[in-house]
Amino acid sequence: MKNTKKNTVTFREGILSVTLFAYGSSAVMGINLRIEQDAWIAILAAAVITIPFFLIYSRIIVLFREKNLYEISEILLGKIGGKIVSALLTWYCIHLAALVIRNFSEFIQISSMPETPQIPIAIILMLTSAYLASSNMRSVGKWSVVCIFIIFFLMIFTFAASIKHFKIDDILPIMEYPLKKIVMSSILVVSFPYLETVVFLCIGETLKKDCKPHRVHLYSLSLMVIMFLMVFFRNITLLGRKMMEISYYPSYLTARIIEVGGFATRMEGSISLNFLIGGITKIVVCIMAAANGLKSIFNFANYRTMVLPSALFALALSTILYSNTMEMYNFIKYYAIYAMPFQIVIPIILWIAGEIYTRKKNKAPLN
Amino acid sequence: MNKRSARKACFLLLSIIICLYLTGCWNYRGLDQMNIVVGIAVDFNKAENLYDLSFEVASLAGANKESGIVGRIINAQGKTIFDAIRNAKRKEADKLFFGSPHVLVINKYLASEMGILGVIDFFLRDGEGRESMCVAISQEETAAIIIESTEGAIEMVSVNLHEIMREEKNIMGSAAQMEMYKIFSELSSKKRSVLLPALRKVKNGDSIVSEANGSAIIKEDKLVGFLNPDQSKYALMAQGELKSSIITLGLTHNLANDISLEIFKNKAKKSYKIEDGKIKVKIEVENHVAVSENQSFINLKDEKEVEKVEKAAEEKINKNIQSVVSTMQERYNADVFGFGEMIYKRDLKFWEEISERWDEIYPTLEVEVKSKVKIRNTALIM
Amino acid sequence: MFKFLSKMREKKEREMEDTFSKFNDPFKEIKVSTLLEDNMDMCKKSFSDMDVIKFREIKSQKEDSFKAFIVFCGGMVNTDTIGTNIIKPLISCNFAKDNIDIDAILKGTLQVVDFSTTDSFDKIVESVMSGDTVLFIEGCFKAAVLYTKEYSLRAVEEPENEKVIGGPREGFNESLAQNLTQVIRRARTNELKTKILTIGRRTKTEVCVCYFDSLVDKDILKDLLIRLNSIEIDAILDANYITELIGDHRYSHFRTTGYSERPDAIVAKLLEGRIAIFIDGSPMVLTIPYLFIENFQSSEDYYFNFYYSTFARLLRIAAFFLTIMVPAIYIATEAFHQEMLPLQLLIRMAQERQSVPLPAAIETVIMLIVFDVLRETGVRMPSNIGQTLGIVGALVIGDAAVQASLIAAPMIIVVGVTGITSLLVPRLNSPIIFWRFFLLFLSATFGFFGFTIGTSLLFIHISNLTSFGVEQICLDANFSLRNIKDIFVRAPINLMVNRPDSLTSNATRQLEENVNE
Amino acid sequence: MVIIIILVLFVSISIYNWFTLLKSSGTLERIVYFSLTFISFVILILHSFDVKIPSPTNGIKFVIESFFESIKEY
Repeated sequence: MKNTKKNTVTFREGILSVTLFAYGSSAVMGINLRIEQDAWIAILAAAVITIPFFLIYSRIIVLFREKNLYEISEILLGKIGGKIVSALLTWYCIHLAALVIRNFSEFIQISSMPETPQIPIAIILMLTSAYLASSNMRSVGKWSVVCIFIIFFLMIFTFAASIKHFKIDDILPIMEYPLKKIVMSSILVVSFPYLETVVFLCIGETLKKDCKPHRVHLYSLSLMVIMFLMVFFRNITLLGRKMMEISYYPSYLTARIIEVGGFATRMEGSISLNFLIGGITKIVVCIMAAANGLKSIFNFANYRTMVLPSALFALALSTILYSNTMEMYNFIKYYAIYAMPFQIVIPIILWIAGEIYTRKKNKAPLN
Repeated sequence: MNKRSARKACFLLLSIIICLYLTGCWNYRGLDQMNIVVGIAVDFNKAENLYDLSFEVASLAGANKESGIVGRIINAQGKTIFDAIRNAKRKEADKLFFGSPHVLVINKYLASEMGILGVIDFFLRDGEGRESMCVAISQEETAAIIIESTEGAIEMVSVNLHEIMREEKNIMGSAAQMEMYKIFSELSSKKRSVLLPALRKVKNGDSIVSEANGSAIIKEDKLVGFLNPDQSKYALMAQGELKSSIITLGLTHNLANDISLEIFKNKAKKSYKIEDGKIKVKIEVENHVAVSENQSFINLKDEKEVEKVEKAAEEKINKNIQSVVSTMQERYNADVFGFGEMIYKRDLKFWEEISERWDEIYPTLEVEVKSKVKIRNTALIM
Repeated sequence: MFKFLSKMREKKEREMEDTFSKFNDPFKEIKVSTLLEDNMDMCKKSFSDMDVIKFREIKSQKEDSFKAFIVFCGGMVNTDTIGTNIIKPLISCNFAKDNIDIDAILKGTLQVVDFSTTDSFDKIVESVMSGDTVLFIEGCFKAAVLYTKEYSLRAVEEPENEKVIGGPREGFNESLAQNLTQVIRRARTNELKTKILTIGRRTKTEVCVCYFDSLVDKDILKDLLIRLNSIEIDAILDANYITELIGDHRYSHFRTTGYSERPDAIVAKLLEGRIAIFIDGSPMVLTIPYLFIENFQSSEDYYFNFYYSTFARLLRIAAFFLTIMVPAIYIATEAFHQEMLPLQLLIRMAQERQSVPLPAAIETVIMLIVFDVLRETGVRMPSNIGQTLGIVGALVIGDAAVQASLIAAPMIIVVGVTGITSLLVPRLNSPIIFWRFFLLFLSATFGFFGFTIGTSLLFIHISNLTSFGVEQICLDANFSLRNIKDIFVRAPINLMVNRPDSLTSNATRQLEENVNE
Repeated sequence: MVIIIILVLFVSISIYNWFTLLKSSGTLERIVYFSLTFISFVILILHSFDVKIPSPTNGIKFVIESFFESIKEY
């Protein structure tokens, strides 16, 4: 009876779900930045770039407790401005969900089921996510706890298989690629998994009141960095840099060649579930955020009725996004720029406006 | 709310799945509808410009539970590798299944003229294929002959060969087993050459079987030559990749060698320095060994005598590695030890300067070999 | 859910007023008359065509004007009591017709342990039907209800379904009073509250809500009472009727109430702050709220050494997952991911499959159904035929089918493992059957991808489950030792200081003081 | 085949969701719900008939390329 009514997650669940969200599709797409052994620099640099933005996100949460980005923008930018911003953000959430659905259906088709068309795969992926999204946030919290344990287990398991082959030579020479290219790559990392967590702001009222949001963000950022570095080192050690470079799904390929004690080989079928649960989390959060957006644009009482239509729309969108896999990969660089307004511009505007708004509000009673 | 949506989602999924199930399953393939490929041999028919592939598949029909499973060969020709694989289906009711092939044997002419990367591309690309299969070069006229089983065989040849190559590294070290994905990664890194196992047919008792016979040198994806088992052992030792092996010494001027040393641990370190514009490479090899055979009546209780044995072993190793290295440099110009890669990793700028001329520089490198042998014990008796 | 509850409450209040007036036939309005003749006629009319009902007229030996008669239901009463304690004193009494005081008679003359008076025929009918004797006296406008219940009952014996090796052997039987006795005997304190409700329009079944006043969560208790009171049904014949009527998720295959036939188990649950519901006529006692982990707990866990109990509990948890996943995993590897099998195994399985006519997925479905048929038959059959069944199962299906190449041998292993493990968790029977086939279908269409999706759905479903507002899975990221003490492991008893805190208002066991010393 | 699956999906959604929706929600909610569902349905059906539908990806690419010329080379 006690904590069930509250649609909130605890501090640690918050960290884990944010991490899982970011880990989601990057795990399967791989931290594949076309800069071979220098990728780890990009991962770390990206984390440093991300920190101020994460602090801004946390500040927004602190300023407007229990409100989501849509409500905040309506407070700050007025009714019409707020609705426009909400519509943009909703579009971004749905688009992101569609991108992830497409990534995964593409991955599953290539990796294990070449003859199965993508639509049925996408449909059951979408339905599962819609089911979780229409449950409450606490179920998402539990889901992340369990999933992160599975992911960690598999990661450590595969990492352990690589650690005895690891040589420091593998990441030499440092900075082979020009600085410009490395910076570009880190911008990709910033926009691709890290800053996508802006979607969490769109759900709102998820974190328990006593948690400090900046700690949630920073903890999960460090977890993400650790996981991405582990993935990177594992892949480069086991696959070799060239093989890692040319594969669409390096982690999957790594799973294929791991052998344990000579009898357990080719476990990729079971290890790809690791990618899948990350992907589901990401789709779920996006759909929830999109449904929340629709709710605040049209002033509905409950976001749950909007879950299924947004999921369906994301599904439909995912089928027409790309005409082939290569296009999907090439889109990543465009995505970095495309996502900037949603990940950076809107939050910064809202933050500044929010600071001014709260100052004014605090002053008002004194006069 | 949850209740209702839960029910809904379940019903929904169930109905869709049942629908799918009734209308057919795309990727469902029964185990009974497949030929399990365990080995592949690739030849090239120059006259007709076709790839000539032989597959060893597990022959299930004749086998019963008591006897072992033998392989049978399926031959197919095609304009590309994949074409040949699909052509094989014309003769067989069941599709070929490439989930667990163990070896890929490549014809030596094909390897020396057309290169091996083209051949392995299909197997790396295919979702079903196995990146970790062993690649070997046939020393016989065709590759197909290697995986052909002889009269009275009780096991599949390819599985056997895979075991032989796998164990070779741990027991004799005369052939360098290498997985497909590693070959790809190594060959595409800086001007590197690799060693692959070489296979031939020999007489063994009444039958003719395949055996590992040293290594094939692949330079920039083309075969340039072979090393005999002894040479490849020292080549591996210089790379520090030997798991175990034997060094024999002849100390007392007998006709035969009289001491066997069993290697337990092999470490190698490469370094380079530039002196007067010349690159000097140093290979330091360290071996931990045990005396496992002593026909020479040398008193191994005496530490001085032991030191003598160590010295002799060190000299032998130095000499042999030196000779392998110079063969590589002068005869084949193949950088199997990864000197170029070492320079690239340590000093990127320098490498960029010299990488264009690496093929000229490599044969002129001064290589110094320094080995160290430590006798750990003398087994059970003195 | 708030909405749901408040709706329920409103509905209930509205209906409490007019419920009884609506359906309780003609007797409701009729009161006991002072004339014995009228009462007798009324009784005869009420119990017309009911030959088990006995009437006995009584005349006093000493006072002619004293007339009375008793009504009781043959077979449900103790005839000795009626004879010696009711009829005999009445015959020998000397009250006059005009100064009759029914209370004095009840208190002074009759020798029964419990009595009450009533003037409504409605009540009288109910009393007679439940084994009491009703006494009418000439000149009285009230009838006396005398306690004479006695009916034959099953003896207290060890429950068949929850046999244990260690621990008490007593089990509940079908009498509410006796069941309560067994519980009260184990918890001799006035903190143990028992509230009796009557549910069922026709059966008028007594349902007793039992809890520890100091431990129970008052919100849950209130919620339960509201739900019980809003039950509208003809008959309550077993505990499962109540389960299905008050559960949180009526259409889920998972339970939302616990049950046990063992008084010791019920007392243990009560002591954790749970509420027990006794239903007259059912040996099953329900407990709420129900946590998911209770599916894997057994009362025996607490009667054995904790190392062994922990092992057994982990085994049960593993068995649950095995029994729903093994067929699915088998199909996924067999039909989609053959490369996962080591070569030797792959070849052996392919060999087995060569001569088998059906696709593996359909074969699995058939075999699983066959297994369930065998199991169901075994349950319904007299125990001496059970052995024959075993032979049929093992020989015909196991051996002959494989010999005839109708079924592949690995399938027998898969079905065997699936079947045996399902027996380890009897409380999860219905979800197991549903999810097993669900996962199987998904795996047969999408391989491991489908399997993962199915498993995710299972997990989401379980994490959505609640029981009386309490989450069935309390999976916090804040895993503390305190929370897992009685979940995945069974901690030593001296360490189990706390009750599960989502259930109770008083989370500390009394034991703590002893531990601290 | 795919068309059948899509039809089944939408039919079952309509059976299990629309009726409850019709009973218990406002007009606007219904309009949004049905329009989104309908758009998705049309897109999916057209896609499975191999009708080329303009993808938002191309628009995004076009806009970004006209702002940042150099991205093509990266």
